[in-house]
Amino acid sequence: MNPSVEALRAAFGSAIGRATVARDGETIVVVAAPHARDVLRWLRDTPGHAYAYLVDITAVEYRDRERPIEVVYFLRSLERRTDLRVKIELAPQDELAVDSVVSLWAGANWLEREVFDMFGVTFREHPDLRRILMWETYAEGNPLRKEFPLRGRFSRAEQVRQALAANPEAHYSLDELSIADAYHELPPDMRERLRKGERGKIPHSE
Amino acid sequence: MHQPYIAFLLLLAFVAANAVLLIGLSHFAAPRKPTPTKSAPYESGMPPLGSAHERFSVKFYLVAMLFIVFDIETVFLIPWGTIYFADSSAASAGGPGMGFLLAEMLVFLLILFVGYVYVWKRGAFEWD
Amino acid sequence: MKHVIETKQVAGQSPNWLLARLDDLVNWSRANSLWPMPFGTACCAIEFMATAASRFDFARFGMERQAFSPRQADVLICAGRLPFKLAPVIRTIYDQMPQPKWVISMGACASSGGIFDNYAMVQGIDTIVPVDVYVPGCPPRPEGLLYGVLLLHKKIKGESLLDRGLREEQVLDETGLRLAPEQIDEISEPFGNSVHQFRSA
Amino acid sequence: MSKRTLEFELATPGVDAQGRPIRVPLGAAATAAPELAGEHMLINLGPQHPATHGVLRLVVELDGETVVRVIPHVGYLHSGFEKLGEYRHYNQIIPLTDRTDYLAPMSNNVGVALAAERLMGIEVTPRCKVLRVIACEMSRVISHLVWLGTTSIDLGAFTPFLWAFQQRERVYNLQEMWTGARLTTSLTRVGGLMADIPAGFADGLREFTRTFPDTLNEIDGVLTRNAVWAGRTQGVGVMSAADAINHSLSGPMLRASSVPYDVRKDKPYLDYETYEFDVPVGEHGDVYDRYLVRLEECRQSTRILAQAIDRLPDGPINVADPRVILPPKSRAMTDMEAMIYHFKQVMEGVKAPVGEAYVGIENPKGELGNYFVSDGTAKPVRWRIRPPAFINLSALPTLAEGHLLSDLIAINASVDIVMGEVDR
Repeated sequence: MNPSVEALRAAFGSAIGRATVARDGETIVVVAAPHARDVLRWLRDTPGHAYAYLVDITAVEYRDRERPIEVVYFLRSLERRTDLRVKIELAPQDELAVDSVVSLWAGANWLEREVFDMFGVTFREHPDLRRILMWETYAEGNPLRKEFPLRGRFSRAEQVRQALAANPEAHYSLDELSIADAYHELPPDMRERLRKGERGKIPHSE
Repeated sequence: MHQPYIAFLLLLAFVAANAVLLIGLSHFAAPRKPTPTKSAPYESGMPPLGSAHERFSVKFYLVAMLFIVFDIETVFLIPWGTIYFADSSAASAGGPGMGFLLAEMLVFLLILFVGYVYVWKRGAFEWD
Repeated sequence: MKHVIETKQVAGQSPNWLLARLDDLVNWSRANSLWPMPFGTACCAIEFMATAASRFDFARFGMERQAFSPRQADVLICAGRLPFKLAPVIRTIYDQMPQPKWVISMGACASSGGIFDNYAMVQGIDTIVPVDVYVPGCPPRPEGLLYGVLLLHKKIKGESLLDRGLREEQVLDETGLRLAPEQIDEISEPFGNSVHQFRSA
Repeated sequence: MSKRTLEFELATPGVDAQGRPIRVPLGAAATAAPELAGEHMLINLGPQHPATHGVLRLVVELDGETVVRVIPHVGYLHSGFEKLGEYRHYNQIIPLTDRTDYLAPMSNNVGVALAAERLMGIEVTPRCKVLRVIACEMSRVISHLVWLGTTSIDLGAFTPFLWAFQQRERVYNLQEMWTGARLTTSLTRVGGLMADIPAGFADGLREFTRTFPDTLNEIDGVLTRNAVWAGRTQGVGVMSAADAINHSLSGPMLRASSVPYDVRKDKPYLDYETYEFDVPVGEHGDVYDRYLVRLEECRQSTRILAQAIDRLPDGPINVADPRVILPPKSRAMTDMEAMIYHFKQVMEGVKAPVGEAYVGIENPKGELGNYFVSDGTAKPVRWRIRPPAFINLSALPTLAEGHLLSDLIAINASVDIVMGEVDR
């Protein structure tokens, strides 16, 4: 058991849930969602622990739906060569939202965007939270959720049609569209569609 | 010895004919099937955003001009070189003396060197 | 209904002996100087680079110069799997290639979705672009790709200038699909082992 | 580490006193002389581009030649590996891993096998450990060779590509001899390997380790002290140690920024602590140092390969537990119990206990982690791949902004991405 857990309990008391040892010998500590960012900042900044290296962020959804979805932070202290796994449990029925840690580790930016894309967990105050692996106007939902079928919700023909029929602005993020707009380079029809907010809808043929 | 220019003109004519033939043949014989996507600019498979007609910083134009000046300078050296470094038969055929040829080219190079130093001191070579 | 172009075997009975010689000349020159557009996405791209490198060297078959822009390309070699996010890219690049053009689908994933029978993968690039030669293998050995190229040479040598349909541009019409939806669903049916991969527990 | 012998004063904005890259203030030209300023241009270094090392798409905002902003778009090769993993037994996941990082397939196979074995608490035989070290180091060599070849093409030198690929073919021959496949090796199984090395393998590998450093020295001689190469890579795409840790970089990217962290040394697996090799660490954290670190790593890998092939112990390659490893065909056909084990394994796969396990290995791109969560069945609940190339690539905007467009190509090449792993 990692000594950081006692220090955490001393510092945050009830915010720290149960702590177990995983099969690979690393310590897992469950933290309450509202205090998660403070706990992570504390772990990163206190000299005795100095978990300055964020190895990975991911989410886990179990096969039985009652179990909460877990957002897992893999932390590592390079000097002390020790690892710690911090988990936040989100009950599936209430809102899937967690505080973003991009302000603590810059490496978390894309990792959180991928968890948002694949699981639908929103990260509050993330600088640029949008889909990263699927295209931004992807309409079939979050692929790694257990209720998402393996071959996707639409028929194959519809998937091909949606992929081919996306409007040009669907290939660009709003950030880039605003840059182009700043230089008056958006074609009028695209600006019209953007003003009407039609960026997501794919023109249906029937 | 017939007029030396015939050979040169023949070469020029052959080059021109060759160019016209190649471009003309491919212009008429090649299958041309324009479609809206094909005529759109190629940007690695993505629909382009914004036009390519941008106002660029003036430093690019400046570099182009400097290049032309000093490139043409070297172009002038080539014909001069063929005459200057040819065998001494040119001097004996009543042409201008070797010394004069050298002096003339040195003056030419000096003028351009003054221009080079001026441009250098004005900082045109600083890129950003 | 979409017309799928069949290349008729016309070389043998060309009606006009004069054109027969021109056919052979044009086909010979096209076949032996195919500039590949290496649409390399995944593992097959590494085998494609191995084929381009000095040991297998497909420059021996006229593909010396790889054209990284569709404007100068003759054959689009889709080396690697094609996700749905990349589908519009390959469609745009295929449209932007001048005629005459051909497509080699290199590898099982490009030809049929391969082991990736899931939400993210196009189940065979022939649902998006017309394909001339399918090269099986995961990844196909360089010799396999070279055999595919030789098959394409044989196909080109069988074409004729008279056959107008060959060089027509097949642009996506208003339905936005290259084939009828039922045909795409039928092509993308799971087959083999991936039929059993539905139980997640 | 060869002390840097060529110091170029930089025309491009380089590094200021504290080691941070000088940022070209936006619209600097605008403030100086407004009418001279050009408009910014948005271009696509798109999915189909020879210099993006795969289907990466960079939307670049250019002010003339200077990169003002880089917005990478990934996902163009997203193939749903993690979703597929939840529908497969542990031994069926191993063929998937060749296709994630297809430049170092054997290293990925070993990574997943180690994670599954840590989850199930299995300890592999000594011979299998040494063979897996050989597999990892061979993958490191061929992955760095592809990187060396394609990066030198990006910066204008074509010959190292052909030298590198010629050596790579020799390693491919060895891989094909061992596993039957050049690239999709699927070498490991939970609890062992698919096959022992054939007769001619050890001599072929010894021959390779003897003659391969000559090619490395040739590439070293052509590139390291080459004025063009040094001029285009020194002081370009600098990342300080603190930033590298904050961006969670790993592998050569982290070590080039003078952070001496290597999973083989700090969290040893497969008895790496018993091999002596040293870990190259850069000083400046720029593209030149990443090149030097990777080149030096190739030499160190060759050293490890030489040591490994000499100390290869005899004995079985698979663990003796019949619930995990298929019994040999001869016994399966004669002994009833072996046949039952054989049948159960093929039909139901290897059951893993409830729990989770994460194992990070030193992949050529960085720390490749495999995280398995299991609920007692034979198919994982969650298979997470910690993608080093994805995380290293996320640092590209901070590396490249303020540089010239041609430097962006050099920086993007120095990150050494493989899109199969970035997009999974």
